[in-house]
Amino acid sequence: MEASQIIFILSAILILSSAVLVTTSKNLVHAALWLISTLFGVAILYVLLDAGFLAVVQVVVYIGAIAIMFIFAVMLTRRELLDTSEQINKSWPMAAGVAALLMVALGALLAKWDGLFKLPAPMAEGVDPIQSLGIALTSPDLFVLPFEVASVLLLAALLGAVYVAMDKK
Amino acid sequence: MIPLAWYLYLSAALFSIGVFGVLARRNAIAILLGIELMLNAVNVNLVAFWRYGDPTVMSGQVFAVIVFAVAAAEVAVGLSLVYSIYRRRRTVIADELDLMKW
Amino acid sequence: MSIENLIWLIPLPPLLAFFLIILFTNKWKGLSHTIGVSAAGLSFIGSMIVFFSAIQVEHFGEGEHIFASSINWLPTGEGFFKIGVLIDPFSAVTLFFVAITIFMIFLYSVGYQNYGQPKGDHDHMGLPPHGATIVDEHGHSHAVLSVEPMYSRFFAFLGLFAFGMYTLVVSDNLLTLFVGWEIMGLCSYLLIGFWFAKPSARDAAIKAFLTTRVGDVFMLLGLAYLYSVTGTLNYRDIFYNAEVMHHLSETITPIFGLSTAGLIGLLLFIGTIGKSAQWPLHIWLPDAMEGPTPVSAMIHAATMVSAGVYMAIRIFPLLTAGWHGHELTPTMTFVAFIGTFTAIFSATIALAQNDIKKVLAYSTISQLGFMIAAVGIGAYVAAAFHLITHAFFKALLFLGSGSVIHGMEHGILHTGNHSVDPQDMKNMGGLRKKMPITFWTFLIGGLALSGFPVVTAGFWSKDEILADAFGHGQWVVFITLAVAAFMTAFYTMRQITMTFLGEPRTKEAEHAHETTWTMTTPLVVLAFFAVTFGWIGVPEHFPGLGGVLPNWFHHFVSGTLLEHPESVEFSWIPLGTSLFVALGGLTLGWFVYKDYKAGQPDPLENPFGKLYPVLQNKWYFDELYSATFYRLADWISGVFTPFMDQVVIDGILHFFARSTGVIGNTLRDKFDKPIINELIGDGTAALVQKGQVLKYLQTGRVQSYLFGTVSAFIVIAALLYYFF
Amino acid sequence: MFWADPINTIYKSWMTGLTSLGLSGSLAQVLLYLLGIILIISGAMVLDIMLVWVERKVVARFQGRLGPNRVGPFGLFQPFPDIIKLIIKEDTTPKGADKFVFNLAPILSLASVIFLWAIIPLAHNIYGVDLNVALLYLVAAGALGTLSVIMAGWSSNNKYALLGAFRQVAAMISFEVPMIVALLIPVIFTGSLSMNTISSFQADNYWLVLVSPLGALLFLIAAIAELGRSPFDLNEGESEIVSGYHIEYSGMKFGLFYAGELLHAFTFGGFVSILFFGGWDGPFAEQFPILGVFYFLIKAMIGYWVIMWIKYTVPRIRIDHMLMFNWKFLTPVAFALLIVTAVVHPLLIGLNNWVYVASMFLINVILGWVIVEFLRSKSKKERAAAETVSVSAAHSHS
Amino acid sequence: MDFLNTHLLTTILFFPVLTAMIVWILPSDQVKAIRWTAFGGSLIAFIFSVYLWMNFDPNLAGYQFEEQYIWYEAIHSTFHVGIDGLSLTMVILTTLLTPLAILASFGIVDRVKAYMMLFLFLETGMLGVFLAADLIIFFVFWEIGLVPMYFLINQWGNPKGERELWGGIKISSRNYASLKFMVYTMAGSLGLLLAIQLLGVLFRNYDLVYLTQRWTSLDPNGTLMGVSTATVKTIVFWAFVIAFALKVPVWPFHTWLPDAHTEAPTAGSMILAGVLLKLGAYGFLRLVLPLFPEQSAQYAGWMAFLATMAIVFGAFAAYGQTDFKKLVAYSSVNHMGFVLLGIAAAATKIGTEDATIALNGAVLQMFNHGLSAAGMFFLVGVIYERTHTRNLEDFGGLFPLVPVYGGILIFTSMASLGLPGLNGFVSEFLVVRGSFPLLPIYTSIAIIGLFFTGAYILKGIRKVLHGPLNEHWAHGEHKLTEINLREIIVMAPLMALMLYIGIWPTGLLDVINKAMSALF
Repeated sequence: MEASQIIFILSAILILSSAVLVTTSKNLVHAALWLISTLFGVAILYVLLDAGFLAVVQVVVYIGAIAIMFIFAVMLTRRELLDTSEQINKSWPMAAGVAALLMVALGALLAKWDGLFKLPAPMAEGVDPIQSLGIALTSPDLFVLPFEVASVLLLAALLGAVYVAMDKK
Repeated sequence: MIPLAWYLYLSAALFSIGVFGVLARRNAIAILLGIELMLNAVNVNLVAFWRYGDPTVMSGQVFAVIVFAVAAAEVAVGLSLVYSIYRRRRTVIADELDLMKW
Repeated sequence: MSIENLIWLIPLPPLLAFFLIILFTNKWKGLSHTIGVSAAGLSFIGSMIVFFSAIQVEHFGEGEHIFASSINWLPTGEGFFKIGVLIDPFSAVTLFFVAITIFMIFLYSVGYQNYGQPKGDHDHMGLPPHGATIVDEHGHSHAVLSVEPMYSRFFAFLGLFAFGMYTLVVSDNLLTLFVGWEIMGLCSYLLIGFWFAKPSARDAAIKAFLTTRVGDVFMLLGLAYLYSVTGTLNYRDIFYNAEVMHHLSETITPIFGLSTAGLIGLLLFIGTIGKSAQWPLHIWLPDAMEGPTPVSAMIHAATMVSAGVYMAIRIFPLLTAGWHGHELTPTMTFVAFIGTFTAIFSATIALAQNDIKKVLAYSTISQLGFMIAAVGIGAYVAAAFHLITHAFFKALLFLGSGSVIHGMEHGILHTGNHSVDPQDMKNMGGLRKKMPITFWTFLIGGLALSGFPVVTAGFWSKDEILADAFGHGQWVVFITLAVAAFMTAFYTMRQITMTFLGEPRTKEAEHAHETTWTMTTPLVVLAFFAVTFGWIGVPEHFPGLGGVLPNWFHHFVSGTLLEHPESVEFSWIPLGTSLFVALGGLTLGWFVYKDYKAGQPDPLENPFGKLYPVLQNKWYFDELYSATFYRLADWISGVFTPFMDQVVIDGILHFFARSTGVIGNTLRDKFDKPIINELIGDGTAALVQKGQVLKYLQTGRVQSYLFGTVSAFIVIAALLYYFF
Repeated sequence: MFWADPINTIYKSWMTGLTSLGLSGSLAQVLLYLLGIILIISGAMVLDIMLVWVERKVVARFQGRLGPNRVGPFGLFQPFPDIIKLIIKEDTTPKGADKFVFNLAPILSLASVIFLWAIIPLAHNIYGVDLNVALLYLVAAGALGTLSVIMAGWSSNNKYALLGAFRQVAAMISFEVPMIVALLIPVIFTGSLSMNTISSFQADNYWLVLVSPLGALLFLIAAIAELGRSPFDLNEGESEIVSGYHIEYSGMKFGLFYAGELLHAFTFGGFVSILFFGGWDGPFAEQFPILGVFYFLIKAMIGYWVIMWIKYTVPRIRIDHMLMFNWKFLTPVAFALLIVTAVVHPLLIGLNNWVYVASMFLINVILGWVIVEFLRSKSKKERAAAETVSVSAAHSHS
Repeated sequence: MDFLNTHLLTTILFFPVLTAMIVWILPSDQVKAIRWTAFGGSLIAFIFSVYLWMNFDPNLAGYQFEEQYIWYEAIHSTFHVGIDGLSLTMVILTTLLTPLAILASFGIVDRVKAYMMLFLFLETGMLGVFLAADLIIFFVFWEIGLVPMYFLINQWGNPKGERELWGGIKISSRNYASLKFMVYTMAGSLGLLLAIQLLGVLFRNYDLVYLTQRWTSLDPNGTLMGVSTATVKTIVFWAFVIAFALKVPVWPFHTWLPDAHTEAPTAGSMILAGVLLKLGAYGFLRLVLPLFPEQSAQYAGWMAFLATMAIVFGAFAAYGQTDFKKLVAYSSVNHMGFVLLGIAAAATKIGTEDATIALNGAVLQMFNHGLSAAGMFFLVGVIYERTHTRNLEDFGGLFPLVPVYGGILIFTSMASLGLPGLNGFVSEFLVVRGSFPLLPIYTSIAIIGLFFTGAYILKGIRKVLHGPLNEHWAHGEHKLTEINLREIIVMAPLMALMLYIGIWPTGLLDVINKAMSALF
C-alpha cells in the first residue's frame, strides 16, 4: 500500500460516491455540485496518470464552464427555486438492472483480457509531455486535422447554441 | 504502482452509473449530467491506456482533448435545446417530450 | 575634362532643359526661356570647344586621330552592343553649324513668341496668339501682339529637338543616330502641331511624322540587316574597315542583283528620302510650315532635313560600294536620280507659291535635292559643303521671313483687319524701308541661295556641286541641276522683289515695322556666316582667288573616309553655267516682278497657261496619295479587318457555340425527358407497408432508445464472452 | 550559501535536522512541504491584512479624505480592529438557505485565491511549485472562484444574491476567453506555460511588455473584469443589487469574501508583473533572490495600485455593455493580436534584438491604432444612424 | 528572416491570398480599410519580389530559390517552384502591376471587398504560372488565373452595351466578353491538359527539368504507344502551341481580346494586357521551345506567319477603331505579335546569337508591353471615368483642359509606339534585328505593322487631345477635370520604368540575356 494507491482509492471513493449522488440526489443543483466533485476526482486521477495538462483542462473546462452551465440551466428551467417534483422515473428499477448488467458485462469482458494487470511504462525522461502533446495536436502528419475539426465543431456548437436558445420573437 | 485494472474497473463503474443516471432520471438536464459522467469514464480509460501503453505516442491524450471539445459542444447545444424546449413547453421532463414518434 | 567626356556632355543640356521646363518651371515664362537659351548656349560652347580642338589636330580623322569613346549598352548573346560618341571631320563641321544655328534659333524664338508682351485677351492653348489690347497713359487703347500661351512648352520642345540633333551628330553608330533621328521626328510632330487646335496644323504634324516614319521603318530594316551582316553599327568599324566594305560590296543579294552594301544603302537611303523630304516623300515638308517660324527654321535648316543628308553622307561608302570613279552603281544612280529630280521638281513648284514660307520650303527641298544628287554622283564633300552653307542661309531666310511675318502681324493688329494673311507675299511689298535690318539680311540670304557669284557662300558650294557633276561626266545631272539653279535664282528674286521692293500693296504692309533685337541679332550673325563660310572652300584652281585662300574645307572633310576624293580639275563650263544661271535668274526675276501691283494676277500665269495651277497645286501629289494609299489603308482597317474579325472568325466561334447548344437541347428533349424519366417510375410502394408496421419502434422517448442500445451491447458482450 | 539560494539551504538544514531526530525521509519531506504551504498561506494572509489598510488608505486619498489614521502610525494597525469586529459579529444564515453550500462558498472563494500563490515565482529560486501548466492552473483557480460565487449566490436563497451571481459568472466566463488568449502571447514568446520560465526569460532578454504592450493591456482589462472590480463590479452593484452575491453573508464569512477579493486583486497585479514586467527581474535579483522577492512585491503593488486607481476613477458600466465590450471588442482584438504575433514573431525573430523589439512594439501599436480607428468610424456611423432615427421619430410625432 | 530566405517564392506566391483572407475578415462597409489593406498587401509582395531581384544571381543557370513540397504523391507531382531570369522578369512585372492596378481601382465602389479579393487571387494565379516548375502546378495556376478575371469582367465590367448574337439573342456585352474569354481559353487548355497528362503518363513525373531532358532525349525514330515518336511529339507540340497561342493571343485566335479588354474594368484590362497575355508567351518560352526544339524549328514558319498576320492586322484593326479602348486593345495584338515573331525566329535556329537576340527582344517586349499597355489602358480608363464615353469622335482638343493628362498620354503613347529613348524601341529593335537574318520576308512584312503602329497611336492622340476643342467638355457639369494625384502616382512608376529601360536597358536585359543563353 503506497501513497499513490492510497490517493487512488480515496479519489475513487470520491468519484463513485459523488457520481451516485449525481444520479440520485433530489436537488438538481446539488446534483450538479456533486458532478463537480466527481470531475475533481477524475482530475486527480489524471494527475496520477502523469497527465497534468488534462487535469488542469478538466478543471478549467468541466468545472469552470460545463458544471457552471449546468447550474445555470437548472436555475433557468424551473418555476420555483427548490425542487419538489419526483426526479426518478417509474421504470428506475429496470434502469438500475440494465446498468448493473452492463457493469457485469464490462467486468467480465475485462476479466478475459490478459493485459489487465500490467503496470505503467516509465515516463520517458527529458521530454515535456505538454510539448509533445502540442506537437501531436498541430503537426500535419499527426492530429492536426482532428484538432481543426474539433475546433470547427466547437464553433458550430457555439452558433447552434446561440441560435437555438435565442428568443425568436 | 497501480495496475491498469483499477482504472478500467473504476471507469466501467462510472460509466454504468452514468447509464443509470441517463435511464432513470426524468429531468432532461439530469440526463445530460449522466452523459457527462459517461464521457468522463471514457476519458479516464483513454488516458489510462495512453499511460499504460506507450506514453511517447500522444494519441490517447489527443483523444481525451477532443472528447473535452465534444463534451463542451454537447453541453452547449444540449442545454440550449433544453432551455428552448422549456420556453415552449414549460417542462423539461424527458417523458413528456415524445412528439417525435409515429 | 577630356574632349571625349565633353562630347558626351554636349547633348545633355537641352535635354535637361526639356525636363526642367516640363516638370518644374513651365509656369514661369522668363525662367523657362532662360533655362532653354542657356542650355543651348552651353551646348554651343561645348561644340565650339570640340570643333576648334578638332581642327587643331594634324590629319584629323585618319586612323586614331579622332575623338571617340564608347560603352556597353545592349547585351546580345555573348557580346555587347556598344554605343558611344565620335567626332571625325565631317561630324565636327556639322557640329559647328548645328550649334550656331540652334543657338540662334533659340535666341530668336524669345522675340518671335512675343516675350514681354501682355497676355492675350482671348488666346488659349493650342492656337496662335491673337493679340491683346492695352491702354497707354493717354487712355488710348491699341492692339499689340500677345505672348504665346504655351511659351514655356515651346522652349521645352526646342530643347528636346536640339538634344535629338546633337545626339545624332555626336553618335558613333547608326543606332544612336537613329535614336536622335526618331526623337527629332517626335519633336517635329510636337512642334509642327504646336498649335494643335488648328486642324491644319494637327494634320500637318501627323503627316510629317508618318511620312518620315515610312522612311524610318525601312531604315530600321536596313539597320537590322547591316547589323546582322557586320555584327556592328559603328561607323569606323564598318566604313573605315576595308575588308568589311569589300565583303559587303562583293556579296550579292537576290533583290535586283544588288550587292549587300547596295541593298543596305538603299534601305537606309529611303530613311533619308523621308527625312530630307525627297520626292516621293516630300509632301510633308511644305505643310510643316504650319508650325511657328523658328520651328520651320529648325526643321528645314538646322536639324531635321540636314540630318537626312548627314546620314546619306555618313553611309556614303555603302551607297558607293563597288564604285571606281566612273560608271555609277545602281544604288548611286537611284540616289542621283532622286536628288536631281527632286531638285528640279520642287523648284518648279516654288515658282508658283505666294506664301513666303512655302517658297522657302520648296527651295529647301530642291536644295536638298542638290545635295543628294551630289552624294549620288559621288561628291560627298561638295554635298557636305552645300549642306552647311545652305543651313546658314536657309536658317537666315526662314528667320528673316519670320521677322517679316511678325512685322506684317504688327500692321494687321494696327489696322485690325484680320482677314489679311500675313504670310502672303501679295500683301507685302515695300518693306525695305519699314524693316531695314530684315531686308538686308534677307537679301544676303537670298543672294546666297541663288548663288550670287564670289561673295556669297551659296555660290561656292553650288558651284562645287555643278563642277563635280560636270567633272564626273554626269551630263543629265549637270544640266538638270543647272536649270534648277536658274529657277532658284528666279523665284528667290521674285520673293525678294514681292516682299521688300516696290511700294506697299496693303495698309498692313505700310504699318509693319522692325522687330526686336532678339530677332534681328540672329539674322545678322547668320548673315555673316552666309557670306563668309563659302571662302573656306574656294577651289585651288579658281581663277584669281584660287590658292589665295586654301581649300581648307575640302582637305579637312575629306579626312572622314578611307580614300580621299581628289577635287575635280577646274573647267570653265560649270563656272560659266553657274555664273549665268545665278545672275540670269536674278535679273529675270527682277524684271518680271519689279512693278507687280496689288490685285493683278501673277505675271507667270499667262506664259505657263494650264501648267500654272498644276504647279500651284504641287503637281497634285497630295491628292494622288490620298486617292491611293490613304484610301487603301482606310479600306483595310475600316472594312476588311472588321469583316474578318467579326464576321469570319467570330462567325466560326458562334457556330460552334450554337451547335453545342442545339445538341444539348435535343438530347434533353428527345432522350432524357421521354425515355429515362419514363422508364423509372416509383417502385417503392412495397416498402411503405413494411414501414407502417415498423414505425411503432419509434417511441419518441430518449431513454427508451438508450435502453435498447445498452441492452443490445450487453447481448453482444455476452456473445463475445462465450464464443471468444 | 544562504543569500544565493535561501529556500534550499533552509530545506537542507531542516531535513538533516529532522532526519537526525529519527523521522523517515519521506515523512520529513511531507512535513516540510506542509510547513512550506502553511508558510506561503500565512504570508499571503498577512499581506492581505496589510492590503486592507492600503485599500482603505488609497480610496480615502482618492476621495480626498484622510483614511484610517487613529490606530497606530498612519492607522497602520487599523485592520486588526476590523478583523476582531468581523469575528465577534453574529454569524447569521438566512432561512431556506442551503447550509452546506452556503458555508462552503466563502472558503472556496478565498481558497481559489490562495491556490494561485502556489505557482507565483517570488524569485528565480523562491517559489511554491514550478508547474509546467501554470498559466492554465491560473485559469483553473479562477474557475473555482466562479464556482464559489455561484454557490454563494444560489445558496443564499435571495434574489439579489442570485442576480449578482449570475452577472458575476456571466462576466467571468466571458472574460476568461480574452484573458486566456492574452495569456497565450507570453507563451508564444517564451515557448512555455511555466511562470518561472516566463519570468526568467524576461530576465535574460527583455520585458514582454516591450514586445507586446497590447497584450499586457488586454490582460490587465480582462483581469479586472475577472476580479469583478469597478468598472466591472456588477456582481456587487450596491446601487442596484445591494452588494450582490454576498448580501446574506455576515461576520467572518463576509470577511473571507472581502479578503479574497483584495488578495485576488493584488495577486493579479503580481501576475501582470510576472507575465509582462519581468516578475522578480531587477538589478542583482539573480545574486540575491531576496531582492527579487522585494522587486516582485513592489511591481505587484504597483499593479494593484493601478487596479485600484481604475476602480476608484471609472464608473460602473451596464452588464450588456460589458458583455458587448467583451465579445465585440476584447475577444476579437485578442485573437487578432494573437494571430499577428504568431505570424510576425517567427518572421522577425532572426533579426537583431533591438530591431526585433522595436518592430514588434511598432506592430502592436499599429494594430491597436487601426482597431481604434476602425471602431471610431463604426461608432460614428452608428451614432449618425441613431440620430437620424430619433430625428425621423421626432418628425413622425410632430 | 531565415524563414524568408528559405520560403521566399512561396511567400511571394501566397502573400496575396493571405491579404485576401485579411480583406475577407474586414467588414464590407469599411471600404477604405479594404482598399488600403489590399494595396498594402500587394505592395509588400512587390517589396518581397524586389528583395528577390536583389538576391537573384543572373550568372547561375537553371532555377534558383527552389522549393519543393510533397503535393500529389499518387501521380508523382510535387509542389515545385523555382525562378530563373525569365520568370523573374515576369514576376517583377506582375508584382509591380498588381498594386498599381489596385490603386487604379480605388474608384470602384461596388462590392469592393469581393473585387479586391478577386484581384489578389488573380495575382497569385499569375505568379503561380510564372513560378511553377512542375507541369501540374503550372496548369493549376494557369486555370486559377482565369476565374477571377472572368468575374472581374462579368461583374465589374462596363455595365452598358448589348450584343446581338445569332437568332436575335441579346446578351449584355460584358457577359458575352467574359464568356468568350473563359470558354475560349478553357478550350485551349483542354489540349494543354491532355498533352501534360500524356507527358506525365509517359514518364511518371511532372517535374519540368526532369521532363525536359527525358522528353528531348527520346529517340526520334522510336515509337510511343504504337505511334512514331515524331508524330506524338508533333501532336503534343500543337496542343501546347494552340493553348498558348489562344492566350497570347495570336491571329486568328485574337477575337476574344478586344471584347474582353473593352468590357473589363480599367484595372482589369491593365492586368489583362499587362500580365495575362504574357502567360501565353511565357508558355512558349518555358515549355514549347525547350520541349520541342525540332518541332518548333519545323513549324517556325507557320508561327512566324501567324505572328506577322497578328502584327499587320492588329495594327490595321487598331487603326480602324473608333473606340479608344478597342484601339488600345488591338495594339496589344500588334505588340504581342512581335513577341511571337521573335520566338518563332529564335525557334528556327535555337542557340545562335541571332536567336538569342530575338529572344531577348521577345522577353523585353513582353515586359515593355506590360508597362505601356497597362499604362495606356489606365489612361483610357481615366478619361472614361470622367466622360463616360470611349468613342474617339466624342473627344477632341482636350489638351488645353488637361495638360498634365495630355503630357502623360503622349509620353505613354510614344512608349508604345516604340519611340527610341523609350522602352518600346529597344525591344522592337532587338526583335527585328534578331529575326531579320532568320526570317527576312516575315520581318519585312512585319515592318508595315510597325509603321501602322505609329499611325493608330497618332490617330488616338489626334482624336483625343488635338484639334479644335469640343466645347461639351469645356464647362458646365461635363467639365473635364485634370488627372488627380492618385492617378499620377499610378502612372509615375510606369513612366519612370519606360524611360529607364529606354535609356539604360542593360540592367534588365542582362538578366534576360543570361537566362536566354542558359535556357537555350
